[in-house]
Parts: sequence; structure tokens; C-alpha cells
Amino acid sequence: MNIKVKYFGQIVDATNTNEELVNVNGEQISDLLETLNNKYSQLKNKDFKIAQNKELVSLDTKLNGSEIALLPPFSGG
Amino acid sequence: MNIKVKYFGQIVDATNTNEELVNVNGEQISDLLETLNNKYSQLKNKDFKIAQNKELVSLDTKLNGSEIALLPPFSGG
Amino acid sequence: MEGAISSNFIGNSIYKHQTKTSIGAHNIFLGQVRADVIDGKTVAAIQYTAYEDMANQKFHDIREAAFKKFDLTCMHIYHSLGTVKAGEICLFVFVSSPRRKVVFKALEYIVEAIKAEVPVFGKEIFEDETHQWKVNN
Amino acid sequence: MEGAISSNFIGNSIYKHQTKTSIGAHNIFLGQVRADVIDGKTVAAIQYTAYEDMANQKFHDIREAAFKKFDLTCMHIYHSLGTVKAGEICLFVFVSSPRRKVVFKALEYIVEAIKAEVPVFGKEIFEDETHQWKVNN
Repeated sequence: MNIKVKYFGQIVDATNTNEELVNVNGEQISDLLETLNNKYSQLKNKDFKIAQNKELVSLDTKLNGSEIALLPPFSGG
Repeated sequence: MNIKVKYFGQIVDATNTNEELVNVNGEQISDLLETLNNKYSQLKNKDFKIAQNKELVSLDTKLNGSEIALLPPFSGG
Repeated sequence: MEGAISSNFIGNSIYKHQTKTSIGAHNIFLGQVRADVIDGKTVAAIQYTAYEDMANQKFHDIREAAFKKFDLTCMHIYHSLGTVKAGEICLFVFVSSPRRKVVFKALEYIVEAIKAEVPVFGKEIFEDETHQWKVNN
Repeated sequence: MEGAISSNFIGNSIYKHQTKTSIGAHNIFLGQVRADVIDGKTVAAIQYTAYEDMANQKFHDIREAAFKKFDLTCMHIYHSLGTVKAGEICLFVFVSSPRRKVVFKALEYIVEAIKAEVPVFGKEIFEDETHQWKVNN
């Protein structure tokens, strides 16, 4: 499955891109994360949450094809 | 003792003056209040606190000659 | 201050704090005169009077207590005297601190203290020019 | 909104509420960029980015929840994107209600929700043009 993945804040320091299509083998968020960890060695040191279709999800949430975002700690205000 | 007495807000509706000198027989706030109640019949229906020298006092506080104020419920803000 | 507190005055007061770069959070309370309808009559304005000497003393005491209790960088209180029309602002309280949690607690503390301790008296003037004395809840 | 939130914008926003004569109390929170000194380097500005689609969704959710929870007449939230210099304002939250007790509770609720739920990211730019990522406390 091809998934659109967006990166924000300090995650971009690890990925050097804001957005890309990622091909995932597997059905869960955890499968996508494994793919990304293999691709970006610095990602393991980063603290982030994952959103699917603009809602935070957990590792065992099923991928449904919508946009994924990797979100470091929020620091608005 | 002659005491300067100030009236505020709806108390003025009862006294028709903002300020006057009142001659009191007695030593306590309660003595002054008795004098004022005799002078202004409508004062008994009013809700107010009494300040002496800008601090709230009780009926048994001694008169010390400083300015007295009759203060209806505060309604600032 | 005499009459209503203008939005320009408030904006300008905010502007002046932009040189204080240790501040991270401001919290502002504004009291606005409501056009309440009481027994079919609408409040057009409130006329404020005060026992000014005591009011200034109390503002000073509240200020001292707030600075002792909370880690504030700045604090300002302005209350109108005289006539303030419905929709206009009669009370402006402005607190600033390095951190946000402090300003919420401090502002509420100060506003409640003003309502309870400062001898200010509001006379509600109706559109037909009759009046009644305002009572705080 | 792009860049800092000006004191004029805030003053004007207050002005616009003066036609709403059911309002008795406004409460305004302003977040201001601090010139923090970290390891000897001074913060000159913060660059804000956001996951905008999700941020707008979250602002909408917070707004709905606040109106459900509190008796508010109006509510406005503005957050800067892009560069905001030290001393400038990056967050403006404005709540209004007939009565004061409500606005204190509502404002704190909304500001805490923004900090916790809205995906906005601040990059602290030091005077020597190095940076670090801001972390909220």
C-alpha cells in the first residue's frame, strides 16, 4: 500500500523532507513505522505521535490509506 | 466630638448630602450610627458597611476622630 | 479614570509590554456594561462613583498582595468613574508573567478582590432616565 | 495568521465587541515570545509551523467543546505561523460571556487545550542564527 506521510518540526531534521509517498508491507501503523525506521536512522531518537487522517492513532491501528503525519511534541502558544 | 461623615451611592438617597460634620455623644461607631439613624429616617432600610479612616470597622470600634464613610454594597467592575 | 476605557487605550497598553521580553503570558480581564433589561426597562449606562481615597488604598493593597502571592512581571488596574454606556468597558485588569499558569490564578484573584473590597458604586441608568443601584452577584 | 499578532489587531477585536451589549465580561490570553537565555544564547524569535489541516480541525473541536461546556457569547482563537520575534504576540485567545465567573474557567480550559492538542511546532531561533526546537512545559 502507498501511503502519503507528512513530517513536522524536528522530525524533518531526521527525514530531510516534509512529505512523501511510502510503500508499506503490512496493515498497521506499526508496519509503517518499521519501514520509516529502516529508512531514517535518526528517527529512533525522536519523540513523536502519529496521526492518521488528522486523528492521533496507536501502533496497532489499521492503516486505512489516509494521510499519515509524524508529529513531534506540540509547542504552540 | 465632631466627626466628618461621607455618604456614597444609594446612602445619598437617604441623606441628600455627600458629606457633613456630625456631632456625636459617645465613643463608639454605634453611637454615631444612632445619631445618624435619628437624623435620617430612611437610613434604617439601607444596607451598608462603615469605614473609619478608610478601613472597615464594626459597631464596637472606638471613634478616633478620623473620617467615617457609610458604604453601600460595592458594585465595581 | 474618567469615563469608559477605550479599546485603543487597551491596545496601546499591550503594545507597551512588547519591550518586556521576559514576559511569556498576559491575561486581561475587561468588564463591559451590559444593556440588561429589568422590568421591561433597558440599562443605557452605569454611572460610577467611588470613595476614591479608600479605593486607591485598596487597589494598592490588592497590588501588593498579588505581587507577594504570584510571580508577576507587571500588573495594571483601571476602573472607570462617571458614565459608561452599555457596550463600553468599565474595568481593565492586566497581568503579565513569564509563565501562563500564574496569570490565570492571579487575574481571577485580583478581579474577585476588586469586586469584594473596592468601594465603587454603580448606578444603572435606564433609557427612560430612571435609575436603580447596581448590586454585584 | 502569518507572523506576529499586533496590539492594533487585538484592540480592534475588543472594539468590535462593544456592539454586543449582552456581554459583561471579556477575558483575553496573550502568549508572547520570551527572549529566554539558554546556554548563554538568547532567543531572538520563534518560527512556527503547523500541521494546518489538523490544527484547524482541533481549533474547531476545542471551540465546539468550549461552547458546550461554558455559557459563552463569543470566542476567538488566533495563532501565529511563521516568524514571531521576542516581545511579539503569537497566541491570542478571546472569550466573552454575560458573567465573569464563566470567562476565567473557559479561557484556561481553551488555552490548555490548545497547548495539548493543536499540532503547532515552535523553532527557537537564537541571535547567532542557530536554533533549537521549543518544548512546552
